[in-house]
Amino acid sequence: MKLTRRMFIQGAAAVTALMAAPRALLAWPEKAFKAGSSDEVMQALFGSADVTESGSVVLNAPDIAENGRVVPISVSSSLDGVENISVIVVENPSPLAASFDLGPGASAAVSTRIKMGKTSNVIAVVKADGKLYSAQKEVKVTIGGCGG
Amino acid sequence: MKRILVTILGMALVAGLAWATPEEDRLAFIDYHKKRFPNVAVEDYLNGVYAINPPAYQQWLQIEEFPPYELAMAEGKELFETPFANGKSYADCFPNGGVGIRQNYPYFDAETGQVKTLELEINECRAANGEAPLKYSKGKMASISAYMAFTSRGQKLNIVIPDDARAMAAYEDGKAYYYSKRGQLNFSCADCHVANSGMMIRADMLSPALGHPTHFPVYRSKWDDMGTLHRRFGGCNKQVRAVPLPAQSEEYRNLEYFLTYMSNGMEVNGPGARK
Amino acid sequence: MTRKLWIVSAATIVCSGLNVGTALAADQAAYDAACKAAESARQSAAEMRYEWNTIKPLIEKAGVAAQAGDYERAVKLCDEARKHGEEAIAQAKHESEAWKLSAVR
Amino acid sequence: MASDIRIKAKLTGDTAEVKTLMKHDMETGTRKDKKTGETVPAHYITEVKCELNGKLVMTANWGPAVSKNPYFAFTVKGAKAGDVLKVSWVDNKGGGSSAETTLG
Repeated sequence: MKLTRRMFIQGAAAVTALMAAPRALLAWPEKAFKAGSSDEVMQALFGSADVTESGSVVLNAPDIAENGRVVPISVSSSLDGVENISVIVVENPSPLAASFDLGPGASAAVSTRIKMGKTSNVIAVVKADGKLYSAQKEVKVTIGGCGG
Repeated sequence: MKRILVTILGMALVAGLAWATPEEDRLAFIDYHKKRFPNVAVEDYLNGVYAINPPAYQQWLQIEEFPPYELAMAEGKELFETPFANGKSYADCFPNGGVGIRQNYPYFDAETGQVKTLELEINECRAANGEAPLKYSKGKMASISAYMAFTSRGQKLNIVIPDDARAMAAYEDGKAYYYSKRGQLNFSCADCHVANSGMMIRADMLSPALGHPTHFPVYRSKWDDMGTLHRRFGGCNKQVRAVPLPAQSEEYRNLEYFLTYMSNGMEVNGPGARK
Repeated sequence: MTRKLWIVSAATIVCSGLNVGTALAADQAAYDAACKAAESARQSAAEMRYEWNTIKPLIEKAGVAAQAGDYERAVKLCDEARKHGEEAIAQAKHESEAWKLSAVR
Repeated sequence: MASDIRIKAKLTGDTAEVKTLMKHDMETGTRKDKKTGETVPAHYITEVKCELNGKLVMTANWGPAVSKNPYFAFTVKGAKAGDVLKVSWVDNKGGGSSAETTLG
């Protein structure tokens, strides 16, 4: 891949952010949670939206959510040096749902349950060795209320 | 004359159909489900709709990893074990200290001539010990009921209809409620959960009737909360645009009596998690 | 018993207490009559445990319309509410026998 | 209240599988109260910290899109029987809670 000037700047910005303060010590990333698009979320979290889709990131989410209020999501990765795992729901008003900072003792595997307002792509972003990798999946949300 | 005779014959026929014994009803109920869902084992119905909906079953298993009802169960255990102001506790009100008894509810109480449910007796226990009653549909009542159901998991439902005309009348009353159409939509409980179980109603699959009472109370994602069986009855009534009856009304208790008898012999699996 | 009394008196207030002297007496009277009939049908259905949850909202809407002086609409809504009540009563009567035919056997 | 945070931990070799369930409304700030019609203010967990013997293993930063009564599972390496695992959360209103379990 050719290194363009823009990518270099983004990379440099990411490095600066990293050097300024390790994420684990930072306060709650308010800017990322207020961001309106997945790119803005990544910019706010990592100082870069330069992300590569990777088979080393495994996102487990249902094809059709039984109920958009409680959608089980799990993300794991076989990559080394995973520092952060973030879950972005593109169509949610605030796309960032959760962002996990991993310390040295943590395996790259997290599960949680999230709210989805409507059918949307869900993106799992993994930051490993300073680079961003992702996996995504569309989760269909049908709103009902007669079930059970 | 001939016409009157035909009418009488017709009435006798209709009446005859309702005269089946509860046990005949139950066996017919199981038979119906076996034919409707040939690939589902009878004991699997304790998982409700998840017995017949594999994709939803997968998500349910993930929820069951740490089901939200465990918070209510923990609260219920704490409440159950906390003595009343007079020093007594729930354990003093129930057989076997209230542990592992869910499978015997509801039952017919010969003294009062009424069907007694577990939730009703929880409040009777409170009243007997000078405590204010709890609301029947959710909250602390659902938590205590959830804990008591949990201590009974694996026990088989053992609903008894004694040789007492009043008990039989209560059963028949519950059965009539179950099969009677009501509300603006003109649906009975059975129209959705017997005749159309497994069908989609908008985005939801209608759950089968067999095993319905095994897994209550439930944490329903739709409610974001726990609810008792009678809360669900009320919800179903509202969905067909009927005014729901109060939780623990005589009609709902009789309905529970009938419906639970239909699942006799199945394991208690409450509390449950539903969408 | 007391609860029932309360419901009846509340209904009376809803039906007639709001619009004294705001419009023509005939319209008010027509609304009162229509509303009373609706309320009575609703109560009969409720006693049979067959009330539809559509009835009360219609009566409430009628009350709002009447308060705004739109008696024509108020009467229409009350008539509809009464029809729902009557249908619920008919449903109760019909189902008292008809349910037996749909029971699993 | 003892039931604020529930923790289940399973130790296999030196790996601990940890599952947690926290009691919290996770209000988005957009929901309207059914009775009053007023908007219910946002109230959600913002940060969950997981520590093993006092050492930070993981921090979860959450927004209001995490479901009510949040579930959170993760895996810790290099753990052994007797280690103390602590989970604590704070919310956007300054509330908080914590719970501990001993691996075994």
